[in-house]
Amino acid sequence: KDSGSSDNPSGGDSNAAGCKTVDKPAAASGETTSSTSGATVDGSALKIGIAFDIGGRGDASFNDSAAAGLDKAISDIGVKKENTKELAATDQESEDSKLTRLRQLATEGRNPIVSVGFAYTDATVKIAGEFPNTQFAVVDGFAENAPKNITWLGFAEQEGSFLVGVIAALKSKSCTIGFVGGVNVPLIQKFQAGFEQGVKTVAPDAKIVSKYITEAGDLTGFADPPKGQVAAKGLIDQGADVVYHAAGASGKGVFAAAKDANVMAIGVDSDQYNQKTVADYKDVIITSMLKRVDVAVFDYISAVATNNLAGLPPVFDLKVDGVGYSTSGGKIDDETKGWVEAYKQQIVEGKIKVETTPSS
Amino acid sequence: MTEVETEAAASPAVALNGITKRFPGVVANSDVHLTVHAGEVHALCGENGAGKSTLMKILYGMQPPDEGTIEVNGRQVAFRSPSEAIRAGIGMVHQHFMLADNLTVLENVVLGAEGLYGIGKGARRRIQELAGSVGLDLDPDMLVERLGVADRQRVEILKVLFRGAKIIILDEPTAVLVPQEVEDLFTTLRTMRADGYTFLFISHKLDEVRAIADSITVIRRGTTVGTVDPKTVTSRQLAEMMVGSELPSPETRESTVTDEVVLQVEGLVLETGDGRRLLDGLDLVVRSGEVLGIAGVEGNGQTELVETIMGIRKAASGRVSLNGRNLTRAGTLARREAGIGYIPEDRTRHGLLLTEPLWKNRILGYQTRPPTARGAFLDVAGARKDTTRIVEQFDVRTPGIEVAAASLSGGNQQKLVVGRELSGDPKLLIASHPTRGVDVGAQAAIWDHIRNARAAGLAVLLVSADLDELIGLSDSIKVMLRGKFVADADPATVTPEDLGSAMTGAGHVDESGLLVTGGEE
Amino acid sequence: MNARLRSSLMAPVLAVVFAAALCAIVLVVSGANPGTALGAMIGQVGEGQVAVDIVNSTAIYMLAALAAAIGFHMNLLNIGIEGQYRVGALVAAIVGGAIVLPGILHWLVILVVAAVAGALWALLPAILKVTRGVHEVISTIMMNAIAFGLAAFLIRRDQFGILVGNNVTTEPIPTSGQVPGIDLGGRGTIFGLVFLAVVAAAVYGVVLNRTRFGFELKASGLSPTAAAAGGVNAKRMIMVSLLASGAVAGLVGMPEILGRDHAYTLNFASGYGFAGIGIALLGRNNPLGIAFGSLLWAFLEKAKGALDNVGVPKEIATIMQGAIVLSVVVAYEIVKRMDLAAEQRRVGRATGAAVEPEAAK
Amino acid sequence: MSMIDVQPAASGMTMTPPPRKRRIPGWAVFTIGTVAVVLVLAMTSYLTGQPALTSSSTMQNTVTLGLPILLCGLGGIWSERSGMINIGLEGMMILGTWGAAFGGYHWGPWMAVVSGMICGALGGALHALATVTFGVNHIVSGVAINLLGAGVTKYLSTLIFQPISDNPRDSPPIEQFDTFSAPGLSDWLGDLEKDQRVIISDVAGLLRGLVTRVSPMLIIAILLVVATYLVLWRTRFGLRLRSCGENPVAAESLGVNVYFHKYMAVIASGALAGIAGAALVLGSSPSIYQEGQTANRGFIGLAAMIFGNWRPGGTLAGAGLFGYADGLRLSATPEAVHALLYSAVIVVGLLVIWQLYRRKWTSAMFAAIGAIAVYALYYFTDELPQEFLPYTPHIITLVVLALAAQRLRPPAADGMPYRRGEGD
Ligand SMILES: Nc1ncnc2c1ncn2[C@@H]1O[C@H](COP(=O)(O)OP(=O)(O)OP(=O)(O)O)[C@@H](O)[C@H]1O
Ligand SMILES: Nc1ncnc2c1ncn2[C@@H]1O[C@H](COP(=O)(O)OP(=O)(O)OP(=O)(O)O)[C@@H](O)[C@H]1O
Ligand SMILES: [Mg+2]
Ligand SMILES: [Mg+2]
Repeated sequence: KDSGSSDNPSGGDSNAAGCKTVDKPAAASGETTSSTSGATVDGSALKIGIAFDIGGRGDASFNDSAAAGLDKAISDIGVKKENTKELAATDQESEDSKLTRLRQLATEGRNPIVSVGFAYTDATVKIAGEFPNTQFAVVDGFAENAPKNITWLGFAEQEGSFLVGVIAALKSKSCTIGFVGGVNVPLIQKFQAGFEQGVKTVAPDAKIVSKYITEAGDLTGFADPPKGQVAAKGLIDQGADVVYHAAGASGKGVFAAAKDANVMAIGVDSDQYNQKTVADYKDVIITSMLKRVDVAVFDYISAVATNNLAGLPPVFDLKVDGVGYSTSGGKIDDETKGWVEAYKQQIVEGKIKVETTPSS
Repeated sequence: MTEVETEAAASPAVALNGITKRFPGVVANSDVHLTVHAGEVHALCGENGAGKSTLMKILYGMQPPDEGTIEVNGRQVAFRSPSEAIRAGIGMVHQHFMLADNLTVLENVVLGAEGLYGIGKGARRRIQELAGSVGLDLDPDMLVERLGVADRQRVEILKVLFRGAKIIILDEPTAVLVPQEVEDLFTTLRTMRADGYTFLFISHKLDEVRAIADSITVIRRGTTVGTVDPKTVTSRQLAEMMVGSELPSPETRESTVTDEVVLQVEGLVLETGDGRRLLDGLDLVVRSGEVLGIAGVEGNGQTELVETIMGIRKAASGRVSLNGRNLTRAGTLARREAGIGYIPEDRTRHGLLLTEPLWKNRILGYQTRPPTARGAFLDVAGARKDTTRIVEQFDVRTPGIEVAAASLSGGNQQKLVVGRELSGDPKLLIASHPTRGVDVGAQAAIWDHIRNARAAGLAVLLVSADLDELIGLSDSIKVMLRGKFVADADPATVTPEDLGSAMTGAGHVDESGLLVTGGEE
Repeated sequence: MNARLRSSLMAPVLAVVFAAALCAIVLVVSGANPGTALGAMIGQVGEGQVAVDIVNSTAIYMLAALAAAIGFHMNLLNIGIEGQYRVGALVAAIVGGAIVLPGILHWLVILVVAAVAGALWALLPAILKVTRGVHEVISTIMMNAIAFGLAAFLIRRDQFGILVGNNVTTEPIPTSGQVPGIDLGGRGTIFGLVFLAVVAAAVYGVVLNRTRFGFELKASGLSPTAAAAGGVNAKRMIMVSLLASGAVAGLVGMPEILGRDHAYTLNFASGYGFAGIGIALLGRNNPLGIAFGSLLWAFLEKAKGALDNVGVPKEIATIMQGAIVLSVVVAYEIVKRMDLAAEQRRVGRATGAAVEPEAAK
Repeated sequence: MSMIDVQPAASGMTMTPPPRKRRIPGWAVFTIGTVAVVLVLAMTSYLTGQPALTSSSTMQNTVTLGLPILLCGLGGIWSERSGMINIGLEGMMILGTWGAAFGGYHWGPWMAVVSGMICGALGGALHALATVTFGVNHIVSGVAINLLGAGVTKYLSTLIFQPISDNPRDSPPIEQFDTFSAPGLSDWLGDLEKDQRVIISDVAGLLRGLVTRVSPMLIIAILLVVATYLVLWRTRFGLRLRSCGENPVAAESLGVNVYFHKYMAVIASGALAGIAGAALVLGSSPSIYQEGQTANRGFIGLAAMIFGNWRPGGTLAGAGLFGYADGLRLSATPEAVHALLYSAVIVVGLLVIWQLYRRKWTSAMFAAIGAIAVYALYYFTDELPQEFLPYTPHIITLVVLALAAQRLRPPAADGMPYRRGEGD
């Protein structure tokens, strides 16, 4: 019988000293701006509709994060729960199911309507045209020449990923760092690009190995923990001792592989250290890249309530805390934090521009 | 078992009393009475569809009777499944082989009777013990698909013996056998009869029935007409009991053979994937107005010859021409269009689309020409009209041309196929077992049609296992053995026995290749 | 013929009763009122553009089901429709976006490209089946998976993909290549290619029942041996029918792409192929049956959204689809058996295969 | 009149059947095949410098990913050997994943297997009811069961798991099996593997993958392979079951209860698919039911079964192929997958030699051209397009089938409708 691995996940089996890093950047100065100011907002008149992506509320990920934004609006700015309506997409549905869903919300007089996921982009463009007096927002969406009543809630995932890349470079002993992507699509490539850039910026010599579970079009890559585990294990076998994943539910397998091999892992989207389903592996999760869909949704609702859509940021990036990193679990020491904050400052100030497509 | 045997002397082995069995629309058996004594071979005769098989299936527990009682060895029984019949000592060899090709001989034999000797060594030993008594000499671990018909028949009997059956039903066991094989089978049966086995024997071949049976029961239209003694009854009388009319004969009288060569086959070779020769350099000529008969034990290449001439199989070498036109490279459809009609040996597998209505079956093989087609389109009206003609002209008993072919009886299906293949003025008719499994009435009708077409100049290549038919219809006969023609025979002089021995390679031929008739010595 | 009419009506009626009963049980067990649920679903048809969506989906399902039915006639199970329509749609979108031709010609070319691409994706399984005897089920399952690979490869940004927001699409098809629909204003737009499905079904019906090709196809399926003896070239028929099936499958994505999306995107819907197989079997491979089956399927698919409104879990709709498929086929089976017995009774009476006991005496 | 004797009579009465080729027993074929595969991989690994091809971790991945496929494939064998096509394996497997999560959550991993099995068997029973009793087309019923499986589990997990896991698509994690290693053996093999000696290290690597951190699931699966073989080919029940798939009318005429055996077979098939679902759940970390997690593995299982010629050993090989290829491309570098092309060259090269030996010149020539083409592909490229890598096993399957399909033999009555008392 095998004993469970219980050693402290401080690094791989190598006694390597870690990466050769560049000089530590100057310490961060000043505070970053916070998104919404303290002005009181009254949302009690809003009838909000929200169209979730596959999974809907309770998926412990993307949709839940959007739901949290809505919940915050209910608790903080007086949106009435009975005035909200949630609908969710199903597997393999066709475009007109999305159209119907949005149209139903719009016909019922919901305003604003938030669609969650870039798959809603085209549908929202179409429906926004049909209902010019209703406000729409699409999380992760973007299209050129869209109607004026659509707000794109885009994120600078690459910037958040850059920061966890910095952490990975500093934490790695073997100086080999892994990335597991769920499905090889542009959105996930943004995570990979920022992460790689972050690692390389700190440790130009670091080796980065990455793997996608499936290719574009085959969404099972986001829902296959065994394959996530095998992929992560492969990267670990290739020497990686920090593995970052952007693989949805398959990420559970990535954590499992990290725990098995006693290496470090980095979560994604929400603070996975605190997530129930991966509680068994929390001690290997050193940080998570946060994508604050909740912040975006909440800010958007507030902006609609105050009729100040122009005040919303064009993308939710580091500057507005639309992305970030988590420190739960106490694996990020002050030294590391210093590095990260310094880079954050540089990105916010525009000194570093983070790429959205991987170099390789 | 032993106590049953002693008891058997007193009570009959099988007594069926007042059996009635109805199927939707048909009364297959009505008030049948049949008594079979222990240790006898009891034959059952009757037209197609008379209800013989049904009666036997009832006795074997495959179908429950609607009325009537069954007694086995004096004890009344009511079988709900074949396994109960088997337990009572009854075995049945079915009209159609009941073997699984992809299982071994051993597996086929022990199936359902694994309890007796297990499925391993014990069973193998038992099979080897029994194999001798049915003349079977092969490895029990051989796959059945590799066996020829006669061996399959033996495996069927072996199955019955293996189960310790004392009362054995044989439903048309000789339909696929040649005279010598039939004789071998009869020898086996006689030996076994002496050992105390009881047989119920079904056959359409009345001579055979008289040769083997101790008593004969005739069934007509589902009911027993009477039981007769084979020593006193003639075949003609038997036939009259069966159908109430005279036994027809296939004789062809005056020759209509002309000089005009219709079919010419030269050096035809057909090979299996691994290079074995199924057809080994065959030459033949059929002239206008001539019927050329091919005799041979099943499995010696007749099927392959016919299918190669039809283009269903691809010859390795050789030449086939029709009226001087080279058809060697043509496909089946082109050959049919060139004027070949084809009555396949197995109408249900090769001749008909069973679930389709009759008029659609008329189109099969004629999908490119009038009256059933116009260009790329079917001529539905034409097909219907011509089907009606066939139904009338060939006396196909059916309520209409819209019924599925499957709901016709076998004989009527065959008449439909013959009618279709004689439509469209063929120059050559290839007829494989044209009357197999067909009752005497329909048989005579089919013979008449072939004879008339021949008189009108049709060339016919006839393959048949029924040697009387072959001798009666043909103008000349070729004997086939292992893919070669080994002898020619003159139907005017040859006897079925001579032909039979030539078919197994025991015959003698003179230097011109003609079979020497009048016995082997 | 009266009996025929009666029995052909009886199957669907029995099926609907069967299916309704099954679904009602499922609903009641889950604590919902079947009446409310059904009412909500039917009510949904009147909402917004749902009715039009149903029509549009029906057309798509019909194409998929026709593709499956062509194979079924020859006892070929083309599981590969899924991959064939994906490849057909992608290649057609790429070609359509790359060329400009005047009006009708443009989208005709796109349709032909889609059909050819779909057929080509069926070519390998067809060749393997004919030359090597590879079972088409396994080869098409493999081809479905590989189609995803091909799609991912072709839509790469260094191939034919362009990035739009977080999505990747092909070059949009210019207006000349877009098929105009019937605009019903607030009710939505019926895809122009709905008529493609209708035409396809009609052509299918005629070809199958009225032409030599259709006859040979059916004959090969019913009895390969009899077909061979009747001069049908089995290998050719396998090739032709699999390719034809693939070609029709290639068209499955076209109504959406030419009528609405004007490009192939990462969101391209999947699952039509499997639905098509189910519907073809529901419709007994018969064009009218397929049309009705598609309509039923589309209704369930589009109206199930309404279940959320009345507090019934939407998953019930999937259960209902399964239950309906099962109950419909069971009903067909029962009616078929009754029919057969009736026909044999008829034949038996007409031919007097055996006389009644009284008459025997 | 001189008489010429015709050939003497044949020993039998009919044409003698072709001389029987000696049938090599299945286990021998399997062993030889395994050895050959290992040798080819070892050679490739040595010649291309890609130890990943034969590493213990690759072997473990093969096991992880291949197990559910193997179990599904076994399910397929049971059903199809009795003549029932089971395209509903995917749906039954989905039911199995749900059942396993439910049972596992309440009563631990062993009950996860049992309850997965029961749920799968229920799916099988439904399939049997529709196809055997009502005579529904096997494929329609299978398609319906796939729909039902997905629908029912979604529904049930909303109902039962969501309150515990706060997520309608996930179950709460369940306890996993403890894994076992053969301590001395595993380490010794590990040392051998590290030595990088030709063949020895390769074999050691593969073996080590099999004896290190073994889950009871693997042992169950291996036992089920053996049990499937023994039951189907060595017992009377199995003989009867197979006879239903070859010639049900004959079986019926010998007193075999065909309906009963078909029912048993299809239910067993569903049970195995359910165990496959359990294997998938227990093989994931954390072990949970998760919507969509089967990801068409049921269909792949069916493919593995056909690949394996409807036999357990062959199915094992097929599942191994899928597990290996998928595991390799997920865990190894693209170069390692590329090296498989080299294996292909070796295999085709061997084929050339074989064809030359059999004096089949044209086949040899075609094979040689193929070998050169594949070698050229290997030589001139460094990586295969990554989009196609996930489909490596699918492509390999197609190639293998193209080369060997003629040897496959489905049960004669597979998929045929059968009704009691309707044969003649
Ligand atoms: N399963 C069945 N269902 C309905 N009718 C049947 C069935 N089996 C047989 N019959 C009917 O019973 C009649 C007798 O059939 P049976 O097979 O017993 O004839 P037979 O005497 O054996 O004829 P043959 O010489 O052709 O073997 C047939 O005409 C047929 O109408
Ligand atoms: N399975 C069946 N169910 C119902 N009726 C049947 C069945 N099989 C045959 N019949 C009926 O039996 C009649 C004759 O069929 P059958 O094939 O038994 O005739 P047959 O005279 O025995 O022919 P053959 O000996 O050439 O097979 C037909 O009218 C048909 O309606
Ligand atoms: Mg009969
Ligand atoms: Mg009979």
